[in-house]
Amino acid sequence: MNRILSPKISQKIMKGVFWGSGILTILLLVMIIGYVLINGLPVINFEFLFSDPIDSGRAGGIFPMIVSTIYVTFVALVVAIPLGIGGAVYLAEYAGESNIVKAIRFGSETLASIPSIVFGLFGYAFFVIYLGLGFCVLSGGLTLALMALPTILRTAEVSIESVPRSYTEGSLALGANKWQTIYEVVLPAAIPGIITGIILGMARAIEETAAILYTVGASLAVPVSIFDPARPLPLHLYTLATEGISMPNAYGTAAVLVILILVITIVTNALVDRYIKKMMGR
Amino acid sequence: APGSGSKVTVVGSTSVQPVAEKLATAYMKEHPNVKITVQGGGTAVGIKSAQDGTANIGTASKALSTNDSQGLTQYTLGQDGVVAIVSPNNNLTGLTKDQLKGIFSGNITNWNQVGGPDAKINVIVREEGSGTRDAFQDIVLGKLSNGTKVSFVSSAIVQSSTQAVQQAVSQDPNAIGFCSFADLGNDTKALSINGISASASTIADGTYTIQRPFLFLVKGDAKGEVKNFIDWVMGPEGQAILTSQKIIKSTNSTNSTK
Amino acid sequence: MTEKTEEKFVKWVLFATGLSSIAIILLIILFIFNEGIPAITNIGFFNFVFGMTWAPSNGQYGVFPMVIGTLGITALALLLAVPLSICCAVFLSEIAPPTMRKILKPTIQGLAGIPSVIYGFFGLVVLVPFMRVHYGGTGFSLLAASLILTIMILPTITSISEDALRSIPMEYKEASFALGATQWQTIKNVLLPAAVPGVITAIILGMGRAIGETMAVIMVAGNVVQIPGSIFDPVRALTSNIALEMGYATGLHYNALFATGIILIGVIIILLLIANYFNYKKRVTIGGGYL
Amino acid sequence: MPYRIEVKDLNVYFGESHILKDINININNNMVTALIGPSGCGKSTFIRTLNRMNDSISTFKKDGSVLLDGKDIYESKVDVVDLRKKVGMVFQKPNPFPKSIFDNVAYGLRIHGESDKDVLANKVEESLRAAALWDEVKDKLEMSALGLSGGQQQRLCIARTIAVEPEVILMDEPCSALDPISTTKIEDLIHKLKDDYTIIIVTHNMQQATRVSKYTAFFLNGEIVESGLTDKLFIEPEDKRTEDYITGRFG
Amino acid sequence: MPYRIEVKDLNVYFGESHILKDINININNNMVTALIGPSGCGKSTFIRTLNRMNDSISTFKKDGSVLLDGKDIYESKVDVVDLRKKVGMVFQKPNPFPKSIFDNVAYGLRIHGESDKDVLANKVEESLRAAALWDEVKDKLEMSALGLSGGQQQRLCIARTIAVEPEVILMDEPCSALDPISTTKIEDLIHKLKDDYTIIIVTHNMQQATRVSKYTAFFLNGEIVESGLTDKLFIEPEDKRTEDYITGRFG
Ligand SMILES: Nc1ncnc2c1ncn2[C@@H]1O[C@H](COP(=O)(O)OP(=O)(O)OP(=O)(O)O)[C@@H](O)[C@H]1O
Ligand SMILES: Nc1ncnc2c1ncn2[C@@H]1O[C@H](COP(=O)(O)OP(=O)(O)OP(=O)(O)O)[C@@H](O)[C@H]1O
Ligand SMILES: [Mg+2]
Ligand SMILES: [Mg+2]
Ligand SMILES: O=P([O-])([O-])[O-]
Repeated sequence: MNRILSPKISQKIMKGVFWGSGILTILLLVMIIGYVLINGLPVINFEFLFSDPIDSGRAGGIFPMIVSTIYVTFVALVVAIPLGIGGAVYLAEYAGESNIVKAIRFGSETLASIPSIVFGLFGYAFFVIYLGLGFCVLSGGLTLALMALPTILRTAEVSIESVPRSYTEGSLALGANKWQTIYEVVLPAAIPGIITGIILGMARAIEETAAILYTVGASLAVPVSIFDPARPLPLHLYTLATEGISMPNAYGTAAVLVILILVITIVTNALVDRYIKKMMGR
Repeated sequence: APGSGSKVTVVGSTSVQPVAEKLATAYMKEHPNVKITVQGGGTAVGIKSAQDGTANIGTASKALSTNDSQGLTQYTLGQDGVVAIVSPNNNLTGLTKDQLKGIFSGNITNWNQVGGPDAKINVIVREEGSGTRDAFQDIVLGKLSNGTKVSFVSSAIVQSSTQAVQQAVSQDPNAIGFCSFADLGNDTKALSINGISASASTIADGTYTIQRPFLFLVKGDAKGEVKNFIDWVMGPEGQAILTSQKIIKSTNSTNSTK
Repeated sequence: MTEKTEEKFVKWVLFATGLSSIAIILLIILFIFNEGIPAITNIGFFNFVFGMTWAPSNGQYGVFPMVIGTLGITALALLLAVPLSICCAVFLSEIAPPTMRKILKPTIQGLAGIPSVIYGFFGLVVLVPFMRVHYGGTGFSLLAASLILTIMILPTITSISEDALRSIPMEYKEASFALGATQWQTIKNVLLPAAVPGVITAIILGMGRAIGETMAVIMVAGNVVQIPGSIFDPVRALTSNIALEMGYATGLHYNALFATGIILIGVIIILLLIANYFNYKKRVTIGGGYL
Repeated sequence: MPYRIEVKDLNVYFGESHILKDINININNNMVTALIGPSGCGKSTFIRTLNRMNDSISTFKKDGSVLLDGKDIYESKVDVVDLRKKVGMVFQKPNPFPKSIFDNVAYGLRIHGESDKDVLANKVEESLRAAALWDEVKDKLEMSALGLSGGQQQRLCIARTIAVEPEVILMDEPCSALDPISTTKIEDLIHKLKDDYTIIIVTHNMQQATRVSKYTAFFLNGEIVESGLTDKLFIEPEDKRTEDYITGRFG
Repeated sequence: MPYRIEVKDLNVYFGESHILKDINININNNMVTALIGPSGCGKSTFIRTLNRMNDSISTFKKDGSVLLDGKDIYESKVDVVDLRKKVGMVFQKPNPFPKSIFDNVAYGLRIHGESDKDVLANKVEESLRAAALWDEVKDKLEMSALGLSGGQQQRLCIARTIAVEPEVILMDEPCSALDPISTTKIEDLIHKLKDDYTIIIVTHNMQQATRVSKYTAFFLNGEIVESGLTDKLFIEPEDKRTEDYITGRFG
């Protein structure tokens, strides 16, 4: 019995390592979020949130951008969630380990690594020009959907695969067909992981600039129809910051975006936690 | 959609975008039945959109090559100066054009060669294709005797926007960069060139030579509401806005970068 | 609709959704190749891929330094982010007090939603000056880009790994504890092996994010086209090259940027093949038996 | 009277291992058949073959045929879902869904189209009563089933299965985690059910086999050594190995 | 002789539910104690309290004390890992790791520092033999443990537990999925182990309790109704409810 470290010592060390990485992550979080909020919060007030920008955003508010962000993200998720979860269910439950599965998986992984700028150009060439949709919420939303898709698909696939077999068998033995089993037992049990995928995919869509630069237009007006151009928050922020229009308002815009995202993730996670507690009896 | 009487789309250069938006807002206030949407994308997108008709008006922040301008009518909104900038902590106030050329082409690498402290010069430039960069390269670096352009020093840091260049320069006392006069902020210091500082008057009369045009591009001839808008922009109201944005009407027609 | 046709219908719909990601990637590749191949034939494949100079205004198009730049930035970012993220995932799922976890997890996920531009500015304003003061040079560097990417991919790897860890049946954990295993032994010998498929997916998605990130890298990497001598030298990534110049490029230059995209996709595919090789080797089937 | 289930020359393999060898057995309608045999001899594998539960195991291969009401259940045109609706199953390891107790029992009813609340509530109560679980859980029907004790989970799975009224019920050691009282209740249930259903039960308890079953089959190393009327098999077994096993003189 | 385990005024709650009520029991060294009682009465909860296995359930609360060798195992300075190394446990639902059969048994040895291949191989064989599983699996030690039959999994978990030689062994229905032969072998094992170990076994089988245990405690609705020498408890129980239960006249 010779080992370099006793289990107790390695437990202590590793516990330290885990706490260390947890704390390091917290520091990073505090640094980044703090950086955005400290610079951005002073700008935020009722008027900033609910009025139109004046003078390209040097003054006034960001109301049209908030609407645009919600609108574009909504379009992206409406497309990406069904495609992602549907694809994941197919991969995990229907397809076995065939070549088509490997191809789909590989395709989605490649898709996940395509630079956002290429999505932007593709969106421009395909949605804007080829399909003739023009610069609009729909073109931007569809482009973002493509970006969010692989994250949702692969994450959902993993969580569906890790649902214990005994649940599936229990359902099948009651005469449930495959789809009922998936819908009633497998998906509910996989929900926490699927939600993580959706949140990550949504976050990707909500923060993306390059992909919408060439697709959504950059109109300062509030978009009404999905064929109207729009200017989501990150694009506005990008223009404000990189063209030197107004750094304070750029930070304010960023802070609004960060708060928006944090509220969504915190609420969603709380719901998921409650759900797990209820289902798993833990 | 393009062509419909009361809707106008303007697409292209991100440098022109802010001022175009301002123009559009003011115009729509006077003409409530007209809707003008202004979008970014870049000068190349502006040229393409104008050529293929995706947009009524394309915008560009540099003089077009004859190839690019095929079939397009160009309207010059005005001139934008390009200024060399350093950190406020840098004691230098001006350089000669030759010194500037030496620094950006890589022949001068230490501040003590131009009267500063003994420190390496960190050169920061814009990306290939940027209107600002083109203008600066053409005018400051010039061409070799065989006609090819003189290149920037290869170790130069590349930043992709006016603001990023200013940020980078403002924090590094040994850095030097350049940016649009219209967008010059308070964190950096513009250098005089050959003793002349950039200002509305020196740009307008051409004594400050580093400048480039902002363009509206229309396929064929402007018609209907597009024409109305451009006429308005070129008229007194439009020009007043342009001037307020430091886009300067040239009083001397020989200084174009063309 | 009878139940049986419903089943078939569902299966086909799901199949179609699965195919959509292949269709999309093929469309994108087609589009990039369509625009990019002319440049490669014009410039010559060898000159393009192994050329050392990128000077479009002089008609020189060589991307090799950028291939190295992309690989360097991505590798270093993964090297930093993977251990940190996995440790953080373990921390969240096994060690952190529940209330801490409840706050930390959504916040980390939220980190994924902060715009790249903000990361870029953060890097430009905080990180680059810090590096300049401490390590000399301009501060714009491969290391700066990798550090920013590390923070950017942390949420992806951490959240997906954490879910993989938490979905492991409680029974395995109990069995290990009951044998007198310490928490770390249980994590190392039972939980992590069972979570391997999820963790690898997390890493692959994180790698995708790192390799595809554009805006933030542009702002901190310096974008000098050169093979870096050290991690403190500035570099240009393939993605940055496309984004930097696309707004203005026309003609051959425009096509050459798409050709850069082709090279990037080639690099991605090679990296994914390597990653998947490990993935299939390591794939552990949990829930294999019945009863 | 035709047999309800006829198994002919059934061989089952998991990958390389030959698990069931030349199984031939006929199962009567409205009767209880018990399967006995040492651990690992293939009883679970056998009953899982009767509702095609093994299909989902990738290494599973079989030859021979299994007829239900004269039709081969492994024919390609057979609808597995219909088959499993007819042939219900209680698994050896209790496997409640991560849902509430109520939803576990209502699950099968709902997927078969029942949505009326009162009907569901009645049926759930009835099934839980039959499985001798009602009194213990009637106040916490909304609790997660995963918080139940081992035996409670087992009874819940029984309730879940009988709720959908299959025609054939396969039970893989339904009483293994149960105390004598609950066991008696389940045995009573089996007695009641046998008039209308065909029941196959795996058990390690010889007494239980004699109490509940009319027919018994004795499995050993993947073969059926002997099968026949329970009374006869336990009193005067034909095969030496059967005798050794039931008298505990085995191995 | 001092008691090995002393449980004093133990009350256990899961959230709002009061699961164990005022439990007082002393457990002797080198002896087998059986716990009996109807399903859901709290037996599993009780033995899981003895190695602090319930700690990981977030709603778990307890008061009262559990002393092992005179020291309260719930005191803050107690090292839970050491405790569990001393107090081993076989769970009610077999829970092998998703690893090979060999690795399952070797797991505990490895984490306690054994890395010598021969020692591991010997110890694994010895433990599998003791759990009466060796003959069935000796040719497929590298197979996933999840491919074993229910009873085989249960024996594997027993082998896994005894391999690390804990001083106290808690067994939650170790024979529930086993046939009589395997059961006899496990009981023989228990007989052998009891000279060196303290064993607590939950069983639903009264015969088993009388066969293996010296002491028995009867649980009902979270309380210990009666405890004492097995022979006495089964022959002349003091409490009416005990008598009803063991004679099957219950409920
Ligand atoms: N995690 C939990 N949350 C809530 N209630 C629980 C939990 N675990 C067990 N219970 C309840 O505690 C009671 C006792 O459960 P326990 O598992 O101790 O019973 P048992 O005596 O082992 O029964 P069995 O013989 O069926 O295994 C049961 O009524 C059960 O529903
Ligand atoms: N998925 C599988 N892959 C490989 N072998 C398997 C698999 N499932 C079962 N086996 C093997 O098949 C044999 C029969 O298993 P089965 O589960 O049918 O036994 P059983 O009679 O039900 O035993 P028990 O009474 O212990 O539950 C066993 O030796 C087991 O190891
Ligand atoms: Mg079995
Ligand atoms: Mg129990
Ligand atoms: O075209 P610019 O962004 O460089 O002005």
